[in-house]
Amino acid sequence: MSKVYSDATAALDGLLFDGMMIAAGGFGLCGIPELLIDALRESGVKNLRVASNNAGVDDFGLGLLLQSRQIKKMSSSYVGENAEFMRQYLSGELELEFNPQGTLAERMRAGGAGIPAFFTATGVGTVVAEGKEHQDFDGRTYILERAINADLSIVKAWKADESGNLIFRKTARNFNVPAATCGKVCVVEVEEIVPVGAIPADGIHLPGIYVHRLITGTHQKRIEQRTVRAKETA
Amino acid sequence: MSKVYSDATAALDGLLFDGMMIAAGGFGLCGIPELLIDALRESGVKNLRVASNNAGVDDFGLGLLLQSRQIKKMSSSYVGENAEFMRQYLSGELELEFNPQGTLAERMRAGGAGIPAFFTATGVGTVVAEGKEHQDFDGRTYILERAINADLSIVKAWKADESGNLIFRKTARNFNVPAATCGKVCVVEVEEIVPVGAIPADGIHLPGIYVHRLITGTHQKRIEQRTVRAKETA
Amino acid sequence: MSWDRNQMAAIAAREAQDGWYVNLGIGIPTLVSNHIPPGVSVTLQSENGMLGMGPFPFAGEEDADLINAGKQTITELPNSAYFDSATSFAMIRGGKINMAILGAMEVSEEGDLANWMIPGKLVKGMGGAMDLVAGVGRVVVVMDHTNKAGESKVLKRCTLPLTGKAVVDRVITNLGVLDVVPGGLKIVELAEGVSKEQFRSATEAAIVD
Amino acid sequence: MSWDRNQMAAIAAREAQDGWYVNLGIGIPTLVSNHIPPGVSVTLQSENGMLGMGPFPFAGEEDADLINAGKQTITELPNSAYFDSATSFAMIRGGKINMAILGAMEVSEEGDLANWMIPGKLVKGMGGAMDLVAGVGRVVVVMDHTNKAGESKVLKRCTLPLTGKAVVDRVITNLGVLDVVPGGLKIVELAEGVSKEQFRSATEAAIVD
Repeated sequence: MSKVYSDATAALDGLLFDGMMIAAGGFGLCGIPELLIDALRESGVKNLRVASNNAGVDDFGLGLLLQSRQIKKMSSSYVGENAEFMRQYLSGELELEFNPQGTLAERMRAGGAGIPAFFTATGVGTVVAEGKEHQDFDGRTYILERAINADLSIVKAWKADESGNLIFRKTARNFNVPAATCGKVCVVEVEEIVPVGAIPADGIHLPGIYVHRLITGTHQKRIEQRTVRAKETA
Repeated sequence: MSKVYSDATAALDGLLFDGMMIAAGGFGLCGIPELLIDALRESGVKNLRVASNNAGVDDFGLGLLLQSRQIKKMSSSYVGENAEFMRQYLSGELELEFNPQGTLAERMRAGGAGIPAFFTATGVGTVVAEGKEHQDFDGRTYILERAINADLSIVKAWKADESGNLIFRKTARNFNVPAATCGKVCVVEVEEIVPVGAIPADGIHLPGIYVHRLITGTHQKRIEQRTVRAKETA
Repeated sequence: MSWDRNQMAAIAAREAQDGWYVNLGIGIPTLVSNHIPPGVSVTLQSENGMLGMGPFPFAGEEDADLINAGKQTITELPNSAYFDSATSFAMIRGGKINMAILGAMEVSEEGDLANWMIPGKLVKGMGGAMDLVAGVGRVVVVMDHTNKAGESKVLKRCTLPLTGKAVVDRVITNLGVLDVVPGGLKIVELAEGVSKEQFRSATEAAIVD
Repeated sequence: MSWDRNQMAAIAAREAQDGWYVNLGIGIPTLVSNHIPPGVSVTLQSENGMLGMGPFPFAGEEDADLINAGKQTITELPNSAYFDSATSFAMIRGGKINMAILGAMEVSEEGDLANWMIPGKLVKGMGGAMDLVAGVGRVVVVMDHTNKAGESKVLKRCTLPLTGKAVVDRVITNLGVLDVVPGGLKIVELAEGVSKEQFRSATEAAIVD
């Protein structure tokens, strides 16, 4: 039973339905599942609820699904780079659930780990805590946060072997790991698929058990803020 | 500020007190912090509470601290290999808190992750659930489990760089990662200390931020059950 | 007149579907890996932190750093991956393992399982069994139908401390195969030479048709 | 008559102790890394999944896979380690980071911090700020003492939505350094040429001696 599909559209075949919940990896434009996002746009699937730390920029990443009005609700921690997002949100077209970044990551991890809810001190005394169960442990107050369970996880890794074992590259790992674990089905795009055995068993970042479908393709890998330093001359 | 100490006794200096709580890595005799356990025995520290999946065997690993009656309470999932353990427990000399293995690992991870408590379905309807808060989420019943926070973590890794970045080898990783995270101070023994930069940044299993003190030394690495298969002849 | 250990393991092995991730308990369940049908690729999880568990090593090639959950020396396979215990049980609790095949002391007609403790006698601990039965998609029990005294281990209600409540999907014994269904247990298959009457008389639990 | 951005960063840099792991926010806090005293080795965490954050790359050496929490291209150091976001915030929430140095819109005399939202105006999100202030051992705020209208940003009570309640340990502004103590704020140091009277008049919060 091969996990490898020909392209993003083939890999999403049969998995999409209007109103579905999607967990997406990536931080800013780093490590985002760009091929799968493009295929989601082409599919026309509607009223998506998306858990993703960021919302892309206007013309790349999840911004494309905002542009096409395919997203109904975002659960994110920071959306400052996306003007269209702000416009849709402020006009009431888009629902937004702000999560502290660590709470968002942990909610995804909890969803993947069979933990329906956990307590955290993050957000206590802020709007984030409103309406949530509060409980004291050892003299400190915590709030109860619920797990995120998605219908589909979309993830970008660096390399995969054919059994789905993944490695990520540098800070492109980010939300891809927790997002991969919390979906009923997890579809992964990589820059290269290597034979089984090519990734050492001690070097695997996410085991293939989390990966149901796999594609490879050419990635743009856009840089959001190109910051450099001057080369000092000797 | 170097993290590297000359030996296990030096690395534990100033950290030990009677009645303290220790989280120990290892599964069976695989990946246990044997040098640190020996040093704990020599230190004579008493009334220890120890969270460790297993209790070693009579003459190796934590079994040595049972033999010397330095342990007052064990939090474990399986102690079947240790006759002295059973004797002390059945005679009432030793307190025992049985944890499902995954609950024990998650309690340690939670302690290290600033999560004081989490819900799990593991153990619902069993003795493990007695006295614990029950709550339903989406129609299923879960129990609330508390984090483990230790005064000291003792951990065995394969290699460390001088900044404390760790890699483990094969199934010797086991509880060493969650145990390392839940202690106020974490002391690690490795087979080899390598220069900073020798472990690729994408290949680190546990970053040095979790490691406060580091030693190297010769490990016995005993095998508990030597199982082999016959070599088929051609 | 009844299945032996290897036959029970072979019956259990038929449960496995191509591409599944499976956790095998100690005892007869361990034998299941020898009977996986050709064309069915199964990845074995060892809950101490490994996917892709291989067979025992050749003598002289044992590695102290490579053991299974039964603390036996094993080997790795090309698709193997290692991870820590928190990750391993996140996987188990999170329902990523398709099936667990476990031994048992007792099973009840409601799918309760007891396989970790005999009060006052054995104090070993539940290990990962409670996590497995709570988290894994399909739980199959393989055990002898009766104890040494000839008493049924397939009960109306378990007498021993439970590992999990209403967690067992299927029971494979030396006498046959039972599914846990509403109202009791349903016979799926009888071992060669075992009659329905023999089977019922060896079973305390309610059998529904 | 008051500190500039680099002077504030230099004052903040004195907070760092040898061997510490530190998270720096966007803006003036980012400049702190240029002022760490010699002999003090500090490892910078970037909450998107990195310890051992290095400086910006040379032109032409930017790597799309290597950015900081402000989405800027950066470099790695010999001691760098990468990890995922759940692990990164486990580290933050679990108190493993010794200090966070953050910018702010408002700070209250009880150590409340507001730095993420202006209702109806800015909808960017809190990012990792709420996690940092809740989890990190020592929280130092670096900001201008007053806003563009000359109104104090060091308040009796924050007017903006909070990032955290009673989370700030020290405030470094262009006018001086304040510690959050029982009953209010205590002056630790005044910028050159700033009198206690000037400082008090620029501060709405209660100052205790």
